[in-house]
Parts: sequence; C-alpha cells; structure tokens
Amino acid sequence: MAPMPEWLRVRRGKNATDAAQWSKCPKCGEMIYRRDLAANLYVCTRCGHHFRMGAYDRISTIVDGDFAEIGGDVAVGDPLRWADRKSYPAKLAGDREKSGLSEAVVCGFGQVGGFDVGLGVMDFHFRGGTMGTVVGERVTMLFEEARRRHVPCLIFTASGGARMEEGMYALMQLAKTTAAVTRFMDDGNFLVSILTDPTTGGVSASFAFQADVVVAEPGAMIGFAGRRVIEQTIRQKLPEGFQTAEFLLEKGHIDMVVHRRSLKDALVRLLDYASKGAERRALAGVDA
Amino acid sequence: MAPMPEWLRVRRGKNATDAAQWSKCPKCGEMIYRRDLAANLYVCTRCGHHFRMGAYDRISTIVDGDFAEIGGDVAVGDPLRWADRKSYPAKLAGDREKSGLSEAVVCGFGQVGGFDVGLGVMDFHFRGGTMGTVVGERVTMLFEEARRRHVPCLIFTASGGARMEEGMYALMQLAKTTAAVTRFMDDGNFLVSILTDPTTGGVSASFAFQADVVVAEPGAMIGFAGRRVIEQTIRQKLPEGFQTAEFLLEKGHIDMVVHRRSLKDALVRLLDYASKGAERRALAGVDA
Amino acid sequence: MNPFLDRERFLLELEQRIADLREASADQRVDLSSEIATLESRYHEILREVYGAPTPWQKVHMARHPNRPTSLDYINALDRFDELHGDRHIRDDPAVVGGMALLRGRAIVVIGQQRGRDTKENLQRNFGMVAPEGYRKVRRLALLGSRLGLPIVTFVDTKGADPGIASEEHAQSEAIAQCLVAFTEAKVPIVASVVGEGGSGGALALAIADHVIMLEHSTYSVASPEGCAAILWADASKAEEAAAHLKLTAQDLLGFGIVDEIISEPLGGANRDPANVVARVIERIDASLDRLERISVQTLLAQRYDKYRRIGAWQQETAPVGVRT
Amino acid sequence: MNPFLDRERFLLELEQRIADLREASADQRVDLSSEIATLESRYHEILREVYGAPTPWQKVHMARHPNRPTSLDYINALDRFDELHGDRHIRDDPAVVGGMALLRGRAIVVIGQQRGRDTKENLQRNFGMVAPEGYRKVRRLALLGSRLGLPIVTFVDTKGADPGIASEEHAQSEAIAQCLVAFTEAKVPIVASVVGEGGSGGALALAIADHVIMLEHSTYSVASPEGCAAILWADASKAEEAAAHLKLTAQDLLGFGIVDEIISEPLGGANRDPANVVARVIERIDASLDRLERISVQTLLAQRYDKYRRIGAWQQETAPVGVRT
Ligand SMILES: [Zn+2]
Ligand SMILES: [Zn+2]
Repeated sequence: MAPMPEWLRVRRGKNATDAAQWSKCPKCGEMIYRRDLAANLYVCTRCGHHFRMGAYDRISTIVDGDFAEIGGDVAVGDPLRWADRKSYPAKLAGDREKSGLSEAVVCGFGQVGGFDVGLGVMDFHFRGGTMGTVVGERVTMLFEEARRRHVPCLIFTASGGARMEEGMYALMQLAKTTAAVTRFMDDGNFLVSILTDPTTGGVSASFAFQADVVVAEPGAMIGFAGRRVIEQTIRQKLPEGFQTAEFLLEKGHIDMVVHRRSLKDALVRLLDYASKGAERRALAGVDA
Repeated sequence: MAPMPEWLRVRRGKNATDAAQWSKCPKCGEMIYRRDLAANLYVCTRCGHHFRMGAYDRISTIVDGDFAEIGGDVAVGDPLRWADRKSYPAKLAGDREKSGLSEAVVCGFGQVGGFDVGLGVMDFHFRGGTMGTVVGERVTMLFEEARRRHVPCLIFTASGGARMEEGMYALMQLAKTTAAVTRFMDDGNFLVSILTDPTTGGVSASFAFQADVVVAEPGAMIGFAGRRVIEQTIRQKLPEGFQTAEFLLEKGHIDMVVHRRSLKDALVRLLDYASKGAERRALAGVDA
Repeated sequence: MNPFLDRERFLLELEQRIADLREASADQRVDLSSEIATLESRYHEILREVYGAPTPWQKVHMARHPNRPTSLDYINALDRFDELHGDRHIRDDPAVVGGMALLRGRAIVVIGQQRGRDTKENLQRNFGMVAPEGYRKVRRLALLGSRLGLPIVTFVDTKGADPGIASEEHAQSEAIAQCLVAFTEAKVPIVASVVGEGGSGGALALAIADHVIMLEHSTYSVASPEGCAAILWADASKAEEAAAHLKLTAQDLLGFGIVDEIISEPLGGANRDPANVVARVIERIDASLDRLERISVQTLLAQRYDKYRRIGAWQQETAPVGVRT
Repeated sequence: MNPFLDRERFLLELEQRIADLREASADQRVDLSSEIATLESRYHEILREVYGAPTPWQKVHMARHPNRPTSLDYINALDRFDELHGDRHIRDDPAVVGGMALLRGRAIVVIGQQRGRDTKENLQRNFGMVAPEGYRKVRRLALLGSRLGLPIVTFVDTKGADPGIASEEHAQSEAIAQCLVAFTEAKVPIVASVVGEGGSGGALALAIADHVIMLEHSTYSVASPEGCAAILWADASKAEEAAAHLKLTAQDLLGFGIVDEIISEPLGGANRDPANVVARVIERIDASLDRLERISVQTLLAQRYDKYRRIGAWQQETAPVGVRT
C-alpha cells in the first residue's frame, strides 16, 4: 500500500482557508459555512439534505487510512474529435480546472473498517459524472485488479449516464465494465454499489444494478431515463418523490437507504458478513 | 422398450362400444357423440372447448408408438389413516374403479416425433389430479430415470393441488419433485410442461413452473389459489377469463397457448431445437 | 373465534386476584395465605387443564396467538441484523423480512415471514401472507446466501401464500416454484424453524432445509384447517375437524420424519415466556449450524436430496417410509 | 419531419409516369421510348443524388423508414419460428419478439426488437421501445439459449428503452443491467444485427455479441440524435447537428472496431428490396455462426471479453485504441 497521499492528508486536516465560503442548501435554502458542511459530511445541518460530494472528500470519509489510486494516469481522449459550441478537449480542460479531478471517477484500493477493498467513486462535478472511455477503463481496471487480489469492491455512483461526446465509445463502456464486473462476481467476490445523487442512464443500467447489495443515499435521484425525458414523453409533470431513493426502496429496487452519517458503519457490517462467508467457503468442501 | 401395451392398442383402435354415449360440452352445451369427441381429440366440435382428457387417451395422442410405463406398481398408501365421511382407501378405491387409473399420474418413456422422451401425464379424474405420495414418487422416478437416460421430459399437468388426505406427506412431494427436477435440469436436460385444465396449487407451484418452456391448452384454468378461495378472500366475483391460459399468456407467465390439434407438432419442434442444442453442446468445448 | 383467549382472560383474572390478595395481605397485615394457596392451586389446575394436552385445534390457536413471538422477535434477538429489501423489480413485500445477520458471531442470511402483532401491523404485513414479490425477495436472498457462503436461517409463520388477485396476476405459482428450486440448490446449510403457523406451499417456500425445527405448539400443514375444510367439504366452519385429520402438530411430523427437532414451550405456550423461547430457538439453530458446517457442500446437497427423496418414497421390498400399503 | 419521404414520393411519381408511358407505348403502339429513356435517366440521377451518399441525418431517416424490414421480417424468413412469450412474472412485452427458431437448419434462440409498421402496430409494439418486462423476457431467452446450447441471434431496432413512468417503476435500469450480464455470460455464440435504429443502452441490451452486423444505412448510437441534442443543448430540434457529431453510421463504427461487418443495401435503402436484404442478412448470420461454432466455449468467452475489453482501452505504451490523447 502506498503511503497516504498528500491530498488525503490535506483533506483530513481541512483548515480555515475555505471556511469563509458559504453553501446554500438546494432543498431548504439554508446558508451553511462550507467548513461546517464538510464537518457534517456535506449533509445540510438544518434539513438533512445530502449534498453531492466530491470523490476525494468521499474517499476520505470512507477509507480508514491510506488510499492507493489506480488508473489515475489513464489519459483523456477525444475519440470522435467532437466539437460543438466548444471542443470536447476544451470542455474537459474546463472541468479539470473546476473540479480538480482528472476524470469523473477515482478508483483505488484501501481499507474500510479493516477490510481490504477496491473502491470506485464517481464525481458528478466532472462532466456530470458521465461515463466515457476513461471512466469505463478505470472501473474495469478496478474490477480486474480487485479480482486478482480477491477483495470486495465498493462503488459509489453519481452519473448523468453515458458521455455524449464519446458517442458509441461511451456506450461500449457499459459492455466493458459489465464484462469485468461479471468475471469479478463469478469468482465469488462481493460487490456493493452505493447510489448517490444522481444515478441515471448507462451507469444506472450497468454496475449500479449488478451489485450484490444496492445501497442508496437519502433523497438521491435514481433511474434510467431522466426526469425531463420522461416528462416530454408523457407530456405531464412527474409526481413528487418519483425516482428518489425512498421511492425505489418501496418499489423493491434497492436494498436500503442509509444516511451518510451511518454509511461507513453499514458498509463495514456488509463487508464483515461477506468476509465471514468467504472464510466459510474456503473451509467448506471437505468433510470434517 | 417394452412392446406396445394392450391398453394402447385398444385405445388406438377405439371402436364403437362407447360411441353410443353422449357428452355435453360444458361451455356451449352441445351434445357430442363420445366417439366423435375422441376422434376430435376431446375438443368440442362446435365451440373448440378443450375437454379434460384421460391420461392414457392423452398418451395415445402424443407418443409415436410404444409407451413403457414406470412406477405403475408404486402402491397407494394411507399415511395419515384418514377417514372423514369415507375412509381415504375407500375414496381411492372408488376413483380407481371410476377412472380405470391406479393413481393421478401416469409416467413412462416413449418416442415423440422420433425423440426419446420421459412423459408424465396427470389425470384430473383421479382425486382431482391431486398430488400425494404416489404422484410425487412417480414423478420423481420419471425425472431420475430421464436424467439417467439423458432424455428430455414432457409433463402434462392437471391438478387441484396437494392431496389433503395425505397431509404433510403430500406437501413434501413439492420438495421431492423439485429436487428431482432440479438435478434433471442441472444436467442440461430439457423440460417442457403442458398445463391443462385445471392446474393449481402445489403442482402449479412446483414442476409446472420449473420447466424451460411452459405451454398451456386453450381455456385451461391455471393459478396458485383456487377461484373460490380468492373470491372468499376479496369478497367479490372474479372477472371473466381470470386465471385462464389466455390471461396468463398476456400476463407473461407462460410461453404459449397451443390448440390440442397442433400440440404434438409444437412439442416435436421444441424437442427438435433442444436435441440440436444438445448435439452442439456435445461438440463444443474443443477448439477446431 | 379463539377459544384460548377466553380461558386466558380467566387465568389473567385469577393472576390479578392472587396479586391483589398478596398486596392486601402485606398492606393490611392480615393473613390471607390460605386463600392465596387455594387460588394458586386452582390456577395451576386450570393451567394444566387448558394447556396440558392441547388438541390439534387448540394448537392451531396457540400457533396464532397474538402474543406469540413472531419472526421479527427472533431476528431482533440476533447479535446484529441488516435488512435487505425488495425483489429488485416492482415491490418490497413487508410480509417477508430478510437480510444479513450475525447469529452468535456467525454470519448468515436470515429470512422470516412476518405477520402483524396488532391490527395495524397485520394490515401492513398482510397477516404474513406473502405475495410473489415477497417470494422473489426470498429467492434473491437465498441465492445471495448461497453465492456468498452465508448459511440460510428461516422463520416460518404464515397461514399460506397471499391468495389475492394481484398475486395471481404476478405469478404466485412461479414465484413459489422458483423459491423451492433456490433452496434445493443453495450451496450452504439451511435451517428452517416453524415458529407459528406453517401453511401450505407458502410455508414450504422457506422451509426446504437441512434441519427443520418446530416449536412444540406450532403447526405445519398442507393447508390451513379452514382451507382444508373448504376444499374437502366446502365448509370452512369444519376447520376443527380438519385440524384433527391433518396431523399438523410438531409431534406428528417428528414421527413422520418430516421435521427434525421439537423445541419445548412453557405451559400455556411461547407467548407466556417469549424471551426464553426465542433464546432457546436461537441456541438450537446455532447448534444445528455447528453440525452442518462440518459437512462439505457436496455431501450437504446429497443429504438434502436424500432427505426429501425418502419422504413418501416407494421401496419395492419394504413398505415406503411412512406409507402403509 | 422525414425529408426522405417527400423525395421518395417524387420518385414514386416518376416511377408511375414511366410505367404509364410504357403501358401507353404498348397499348397505343406509339413509340415513346425516347421520352421513357429521358425520364429513366432523370429518375436514376435523382436516385443517386438523394441516396448516393446520405448524410448521418439522412441515414437516421433511412433507418426509421416505415417500409424498412423490421425484426419480424427477418424472423419470419427463418426456416421455422416458435415464439416464446413473457417475463414469467407480470407481462408479455410486445416490443420484443423472441423464441426458438431454425436458421438454415441450425437451432437458435432468436430475439428482436419490434417496432410497428403502421400506426396501429406502433402503438401495440410501443414503437419498439422495450419495457423492463421485455428486457426480462430477453434475459430469460438468452439464459435458455445458453442452457440448451442454442446460439443467440438478435435483431436490434429501437429508438431506445421505454422511458415511461411504469418502466421506471419496474426498474428499467436493473432489467437492462441484468440483460448485459446474461449476454456477457452466455455459453453460446451470439450474433447481433443492427437492422434499423440502435438507440442507447436499450439497444446494447440485445447487442453484446461475438459478431455484430450492421446494415449499411442502419444507425447505432449512444443516444438518439434528438435525445443527444436535448441532453447537450436542451434543444431536441438540433437533432441533425447531433447526428453529425455522434458518429452513428455503420461505416464510422466499423472503423472504430465497434461493429464487425456491414451488409450493403440497395440504392435507396433496404425498403427498396426487403426480401433481398433479409436473405443476405440471414446468410451472413449463418456464415458467422459457422465460424463461431468451431470455437470452444472457453475460447469464445475469452474472445468476447477481450473484444469489449479493448474498446477505449488505455495502454500505457501506445495510445488507447481509438482514443487519441
Ligand atoms: Zn437544507
Ligand atoms: Zn362446445
């Protein structure tokens, strides 16, 4: 395991530099000190709304200590040479600048509650968390490496779907990641997906719903088609609460809705069950 | 293969002895010569209603030539020493007399369209086709022997469910037959169930819906709970057509509804696909 | 409707009177000990009379007793429980509760049918009658346990599968049939406990197991007595008669080799000392798992097959087990 | 809406005039051959002009042409077809047609998305937009093919998965995600043919395959041009522009290594000679299966993995395939 990277050290010791910034809760309108928000795991201190979290912020709240990123050097491409109002590379550069991320997912290995895990975390702040070749490649690398190490995976999703600017290359990442997930699971490894706001389209229709256990954060919007597409199709407004995590729980799509405050504990318990099961399987097969 | 049994010879050469008898169509009320009805595969010549068929009549319309019955010597028991208005053995004796059957299912091996198959045929005329230990045992023997021979099975269901007079012994036949079906299918063997009027309760909730392909006859009533039980529960009349084969096709429960006239051809085609698939699997696995 | 509840009310009244006398005796410093002794003796007499050798029909009512521990009482008594919801398709059926759990430190998948303990919960849980979505949740959790190597522990407590219109429209038969397959194939030990009423295929869907436990006064039956009477005699009011015929008691079924173990209940039934009964059931599940975990997967599956293969089996030489010809 | 239909109407008028002249020429024994030749030359000129080098947007309309052969046209041209219905749970989705079939004597499982050929059928088939029940039928049939050793042949023709309320309520995402798994794992050769529009994950759910065929003027896209324009620019009317960006033509995708083979269409599109196109597609599927059947299951699955693994893959030494850094 590589030593704790600098960013993690910095994030853990978050100081006053950004404390002066305010964030407005999109649900209740409360103005919250950015520092207070971070201290509260980016959950509104007034109404409990779960803000979208940055990938590294998320990782810092989930891993015990070090985190060794993989695939960080997978380069951003422009397979279609896409340009509309702006060129695709220019859009990417803008998002890199704005988000501090190299792409819409961060993958790597670390420990969670003492269990070695592969961890993938998507970030909506980079191109709306859309999946293109880099996301697909990193996620595939994660599952391939986790399979080699025989460790479980946790994958946090946040995605507007497939990335338009990479066209069919983007769509094919559903097939590629499915292949990697399937091999990973067929070897008896455990997968938990944690669906955060929003999880839609191609990501929703692949690894998000291929996991053993599907967890969601309160209030997260989750679905295949986006709200706007559905409203255009049916030519009427959707009911309040449609496609929220709570709605999906009632409709039987997901296993549990867990508050961010309890999330790490819940994940550790799930990892514990699976770890004990794996031990059992290793022992079974021979009569005593 | 044993030579063609006497009953089959007799049935095939059905003569005038019962031609004088009339049957009334329960759907349209038409009076039909029993001989004409038999010649028309027990389908009403006026409205197409599919009469309930006797097991041996059914077998004679499905197998090409000989049929070697198995489990015919499995004896009828009285595990609970049941007696209400009548003793259970007396009820059984009455049904044996009336139906000419030793129990509610006939199992054996024969050829259908040139394919060797295991064939199980339930008969509603014996205790309403209910499944007790003898039905369970015969069906289990059928699947075990078909697995040994590596041949597909066709099972015709007609059942009011588990047989009350054998209590939990009857219920356990769901578990027993499921175990046999599962081993049979796990070895890659092909199973088609043909649901005839009526198929409900424990038979519906076991091998009927464990098959690769589920076929039903037109108008057959198929369901878990009986019509009366549902009506008592919801305290209202059920809509017309509820729980019919056609209703289930629309609801996606069954693969096809096939007229009795076309049934053997349809089954032969299914057996042909599966046989070709089995040949392929035998060849695959080695690179050319 | 429930003949037990009346007698129970009388017993409770006696209990109250005894307590009152004790209090009076202490407060007013008068000696009421002989009156108390008389009442207590009368109380125990009635207790034995009422509960000493309950008939099958009485057992049906004990199994349905509103204060009898339900599946959730057992599940909540485990070291830890994380509920998993839904069939992944259309609904989460509240009549089934399931998830991952720790039972005395052992990771398991636990699944139970949950009836209500009051009218409101009964409506919410549909009286423990499971719909196809519920059975698909059961199947999903059983497959998960099998995949991850987690033994499966079930609690059976249902009058039967839900018989409503929607359940038929959503293929109740198929849902149960596929549950049976999942339990037959699960590559982990399975222990099922019939803790209340075990009604028909709707109960069996959770009860194909390597070890089947029944509480002393629980019932397990091919159909509910009311259902059986309706089917045979078109008269649900003859349920008591049906109960006697059906051989639905734990003692009958142990004799038949259909269940493997009976756990005793206090005089008067599990509802009279729920915590103790719950603890002993969990202890016995743990003991069974201890034994079953020593068996290889291959042997376990072979034994499971043989166990069900033998029930009502025909042997040409001797009579079939439990079947007299 | 469809710019092709106008031009096509004009061509049809020309065709009719040529036919009329021929008839007149024969009936009235006057020589109209020079007039006919002029018209014919004009006709072919327009044909080439209109259809010679269609733009991506024109191809989108060719792919959607009402007379273009649909999945059922291919399926009905097989030697034999036995349709299997339903998801076994709640519904049979008419937007998907599937079953067992013989293709040149070879037993297969065939599955196709079926849009309508007229308004009535479009409504019945939901314009070929598949609901979760449909994808669960697809998955069931793919598993059946895998289990029985029957190669899987699919026909892709959909704008995308159904985006309605009920589809979301019934877990469209999960249904597609599990289709992807089933095709990834199927232990038999899979050949997918994009014969019309291949829209998004709703198309891919039937198109993870060992060999992917596209008709010359079919399209296959991460989103419909209208959807893409709505997503990127909140303006569905910019669909033509999106179509140009998306690289959704068969020729683009062959170049990217995302499809394996293009089957040519007559000038003007498959709708101008459906029987011929259908026959050639079936012939090419047969040829692919011939080749794929010689490969062991193990090798087949390894090759399928590698095929998708390579798309957009990052290689530290060289640039990723198709991805310029
Ligand atoms: Zn707030
Ligand atoms: Zn009639």
